[in-house]
Amino acid sequence: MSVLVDRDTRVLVQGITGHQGTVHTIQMKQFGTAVVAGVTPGKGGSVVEGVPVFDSVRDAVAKTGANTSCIFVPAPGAKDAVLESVDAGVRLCVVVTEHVPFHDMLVMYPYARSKGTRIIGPNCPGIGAPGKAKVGIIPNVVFRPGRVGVISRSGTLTYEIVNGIKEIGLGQSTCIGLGGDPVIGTTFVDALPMFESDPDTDALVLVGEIGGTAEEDAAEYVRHQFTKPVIAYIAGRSAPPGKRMGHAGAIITRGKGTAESKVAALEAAGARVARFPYDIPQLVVEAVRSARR
Amino acid sequence: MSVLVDRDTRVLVQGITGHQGTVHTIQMKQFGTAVVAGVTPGKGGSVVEGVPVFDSVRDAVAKTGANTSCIFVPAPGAKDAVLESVDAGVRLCVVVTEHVPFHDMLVMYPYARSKGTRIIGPNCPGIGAPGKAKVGIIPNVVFRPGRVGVISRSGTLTYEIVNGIKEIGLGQSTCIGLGGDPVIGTTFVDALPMFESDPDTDALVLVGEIGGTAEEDAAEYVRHQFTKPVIAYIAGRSAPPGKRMGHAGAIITRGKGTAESKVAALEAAGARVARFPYDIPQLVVEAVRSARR
Amino acid sequence: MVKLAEWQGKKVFRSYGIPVPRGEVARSPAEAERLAREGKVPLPCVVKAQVLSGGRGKGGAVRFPNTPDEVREATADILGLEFKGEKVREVLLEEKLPIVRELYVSMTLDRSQRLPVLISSAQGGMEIESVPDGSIDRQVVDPFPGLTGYEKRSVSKQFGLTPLQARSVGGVLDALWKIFVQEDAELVEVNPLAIVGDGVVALDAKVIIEDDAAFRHPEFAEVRDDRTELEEIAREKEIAFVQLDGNIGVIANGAGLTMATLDVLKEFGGAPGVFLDLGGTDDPKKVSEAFLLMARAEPAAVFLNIFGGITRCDTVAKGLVEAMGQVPTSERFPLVARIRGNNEAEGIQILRAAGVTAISDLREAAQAAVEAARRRP
Amino acid sequence: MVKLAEWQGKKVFRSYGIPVPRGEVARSPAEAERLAREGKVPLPCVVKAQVLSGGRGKGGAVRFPNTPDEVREATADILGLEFKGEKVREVLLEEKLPIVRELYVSMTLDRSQRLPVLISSAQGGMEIESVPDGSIDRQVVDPFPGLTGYEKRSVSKQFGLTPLQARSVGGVLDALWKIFVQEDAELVEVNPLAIVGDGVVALDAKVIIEDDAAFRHPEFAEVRDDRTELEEIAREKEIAFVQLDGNIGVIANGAGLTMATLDVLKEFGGAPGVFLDLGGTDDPKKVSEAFLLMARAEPAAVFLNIFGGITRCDTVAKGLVEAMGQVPTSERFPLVARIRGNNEAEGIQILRAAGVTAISDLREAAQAAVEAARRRP
Repeated sequence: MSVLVDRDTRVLVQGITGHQGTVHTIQMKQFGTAVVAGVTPGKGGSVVEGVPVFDSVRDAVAKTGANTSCIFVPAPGAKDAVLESVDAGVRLCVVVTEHVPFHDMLVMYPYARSKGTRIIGPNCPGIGAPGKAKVGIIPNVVFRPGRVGVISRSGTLTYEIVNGIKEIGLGQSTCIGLGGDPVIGTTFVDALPMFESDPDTDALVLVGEIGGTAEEDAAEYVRHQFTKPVIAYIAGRSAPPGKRMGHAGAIITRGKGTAESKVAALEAAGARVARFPYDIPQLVVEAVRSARR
Repeated sequence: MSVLVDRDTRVLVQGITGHQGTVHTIQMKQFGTAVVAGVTPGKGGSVVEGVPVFDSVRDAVAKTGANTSCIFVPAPGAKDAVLESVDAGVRLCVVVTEHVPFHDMLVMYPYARSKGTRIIGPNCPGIGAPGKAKVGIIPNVVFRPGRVGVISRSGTLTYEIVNGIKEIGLGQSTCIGLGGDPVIGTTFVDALPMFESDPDTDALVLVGEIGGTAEEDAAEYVRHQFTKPVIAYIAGRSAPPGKRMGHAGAIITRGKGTAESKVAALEAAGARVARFPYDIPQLVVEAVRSARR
Repeated sequence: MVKLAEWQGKKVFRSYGIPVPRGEVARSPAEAERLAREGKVPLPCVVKAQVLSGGRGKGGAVRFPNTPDEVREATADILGLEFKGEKVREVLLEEKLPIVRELYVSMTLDRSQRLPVLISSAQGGMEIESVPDGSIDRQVVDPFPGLTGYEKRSVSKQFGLTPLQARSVGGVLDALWKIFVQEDAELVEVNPLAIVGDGVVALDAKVIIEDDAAFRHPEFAEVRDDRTELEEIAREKEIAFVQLDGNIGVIANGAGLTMATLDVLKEFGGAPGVFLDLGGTDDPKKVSEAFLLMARAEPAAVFLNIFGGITRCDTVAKGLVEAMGQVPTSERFPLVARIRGNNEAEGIQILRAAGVTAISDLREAAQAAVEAARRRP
Repeated sequence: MVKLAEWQGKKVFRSYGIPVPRGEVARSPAEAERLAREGKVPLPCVVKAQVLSGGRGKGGAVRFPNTPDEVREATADILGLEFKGEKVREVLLEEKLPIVRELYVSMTLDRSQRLPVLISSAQGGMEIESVPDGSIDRQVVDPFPGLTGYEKRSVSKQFGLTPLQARSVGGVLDALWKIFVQEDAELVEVNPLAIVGDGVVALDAKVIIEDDAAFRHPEFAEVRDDRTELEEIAREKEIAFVQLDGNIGVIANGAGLTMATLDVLKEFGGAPGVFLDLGGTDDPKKVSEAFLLMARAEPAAVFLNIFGGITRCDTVAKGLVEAMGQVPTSERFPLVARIRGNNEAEGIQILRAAGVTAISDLREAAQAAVEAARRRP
């Protein structure tokens, strides 16, 4: 087992004929993912890297049984791409696209939820479960099969941390990059129960950032309902209030969303909180060890 | 047991200070219904027929534990009244109001559904379960406790038929007038499973009309999933195509929605179809008798 | 049903950005000729009767004049026509466009799915009822996200359009959706939607606003001139007025009961004529008003079938007897009344005392009404 | 962040039907005087600096002149001011209204609920951050039905309004909701919303359009004059540019990695200055562009921290070395580079050969960068 993706995952790539779409289709296939279809309106009938391209998601689903979409469509079309997948019965949409207006998410998130489709992202690196499937853009080299779960609001920092877990000799069950935008389809609180019930996950690494209260909400969940060891890291301790730190999600406003508040909440919930990203692997090793006792 | 309402039903009346609201509050109370609150914005603090009036549904629910709303608010405000009840956690909204634009229903119906609230109506007489509770405007005199369920798209015709069941010496478990508008919150197909699983219902009377395909859909359900005897009547056999027969729902268009099609579908599904309303009671008696054998 | 005339529908289309031909409305042959002469409408042009019923093409109500004189003549001819009882009072003069192909698109309500539906067909120009089902595409539209890009692309693919044409059709579909929602439409239909060069143009416009939402659209209040006087009075009193072919007037409360009443009358050989549906109410005032309205429709006999919910039958009966007194003796007609509910016996007594045939049993009452109508000339 | 000036926000308000005071913008004392003299703005009036930062009231940027001469003087005084580095280039002249009470309303995003939120307070006129939490009402608004009547009634009740005032506030709230959705706003704030007689008037307007949605609003493209030249270049190249107080330039890819890098630098006593976040990309071209942009910011030292996903490290290293060659020797600065990913060893070799301190370990790399900055004057 794993979280959200498994050997039955059949991926369709929306925007497969674009540069990013093509590059990551190759990477996903190299990972061992069943990429069964691509969609680019007007390019139906062509083939990209051995993957048949369709004009519509409905066609792609009907012909290939795709059940998961990886979306590289440029921001102005991302909402429509998600709606199309939702209406075609796709159960999981990983939106890699950056700069999707949050107003579009305010429409597609509740719509997808009402139809039973989960959105990961937007502006996210996606999901990887070593030995099973990868949907998104996390570099293949950072993975190694194992029993540590990772959920993160960051992109490259996730790669760094997942890589660190590999380098210390452990491996990952499932890694999810949730995306750093103000409105995301899946939050820590949404993802935690899946790891709690995943028999292949022994410990969870939670990578947060300043801004919002997603980490505090996660801490609340961890305190009451999560039984596995949690190792956390919060980026942005040195960020000044009121500055947007790179993307819209990471900002401290109205005294809320500080690293101190998040660290305190997570520690109070029993998580091991790393001061720096390079401290995480060792904390994971310790957590796994003490959990086994 | 009964369908949708029972002894735990706590009714709030939206628009209680209007003429209809007040008249039917009295009637519902005389039926034995627990009418616990009224809502009319700006009239909070007053009392109508012993029922406390609140400015908002949220207040009414918080103070009285109301879980069901009966809506008499004039058509322009009906949508807002339903949304207010849905957001306040009310589980069942009976919309008596006539002339609610169907475009408003296109908003409130999916919204209510997504929040787990059931709408009956609009333009409907509501629900009555003798000995338990009545939410709506079906005259009290037509009821008598018993084991026949009734679902109907009509108003006064329902009273006529329910009354006929009483006059032949039987009684009703629950009667629901679904309303005759083009878009209604609960259709035959939505209501049938509740009667199927209701241990207090032995037989079901289904009163349909020309227009739409709700009766054909019901027949399909009855054929495959409904095990109790069904007695049906379809009004409008003599109505010409293309004419709106009184309200927007009853119209035969594009060759669809004819009485013949509905009668044929119901007969094929094993229902006893009455040619005239006055034939129904005798068919019910026969159905109950042969089911007991 | 607030049904807009073609030129009114096109005005709505224009305000939502749907391309329509250049055009002007004329109410006399002279006016039409002047519009053509002054170049307000380029020649050759199209002259079309502005009536709400369909079938204009076959009825000679669409003409293609080439000169101002021909415009005058065509207008004169058309203004004399009548369609299903509706006199032509206006014509629409429009530029004639080089049409490549005619398509069909509309937005309406799918009742059983409880969702709006976008209907499209590559076979435009004829009534959609005549188009084979296999050539019609139906896509339900979820009101929350609204019409999506992929739904529009599906229509363009069905039509086999160039990218520029697809863009133009996409704009029309967006506008259809907006009109449907913002104008509370029951139906917004473009038939034909013509391909003209790289774009599309709406050659006809059918917009029906939902009656129940008319209060939100006072700008369309004037758009109802196909109603008769009695229909107009009925509408004001919120009584549903329906004209059938027979001679027995029916007054009942509730659409279901009304229809059941018609069914029973027919069973006994009667022919229902005008019927009035009071809705769910048994308000004695409304019953009396309906009675007086019915008197003006000159029925051979009237069958009144009211199931009382709130009001007592004797109250309704008294009101009815009072109303009867207001009808001149010469215009009186036989009345069979069936009023069920509280105090039924008292009600029957009052009616019978006033000379009304009052019967509780629906079968018997219907037979009596049919008999009464038969006895009249 | 597309932050509209007050007068621009009020223009938006006006177009959505929110009442605002009569007013005119002036860019010189003479223009202001003329507007007052010609009666375009009735006297006595209000003159307000048009700057994007708050705190104008305390800074003398709001004045209440009574005569055209006073208007000229007030404008001259205000146009000389500077707020947080932003020069005042425009003033807004407005009629002075008889204010009964000042309220607060705004619409923004509640991130944790993933819903819009309507914020209201009867204590308007001061910054909402200073209002006690108990005096602030928050109602989330579901985007599907949109703002409802009962939510508006709740605000009117909180404010204690007359029916006429409630109607006026209801109109303002409807407009707030429409602006929020249709203009893709992050924040629409009216503070104060003044009660004037039977209605309300928006005395100030704060409208912030979401950057990611700016492509849908070309009309606001000009509204960005608070950006420096470097910020503008960064924006065009889609690089996030943030100015902090320190002297170590940071280039990284991804917000999380960038922030982690700053945290580590601080831990070792460094002071991060300008930082550039390339987003999730490791595109060598973008790395080089960021490097050249950073060179223009004159940092004491630069720490480059790129985690490679797709591109090989040697490709990124080569591009970087090439870009270094384009910086004049006099403007060079010490560079510490950490490039992780495929072909890491080759990348490090290329960088070291070019005289760059290349280190894989984040701790060591950060220490080296701090050390390098410390050695510079």
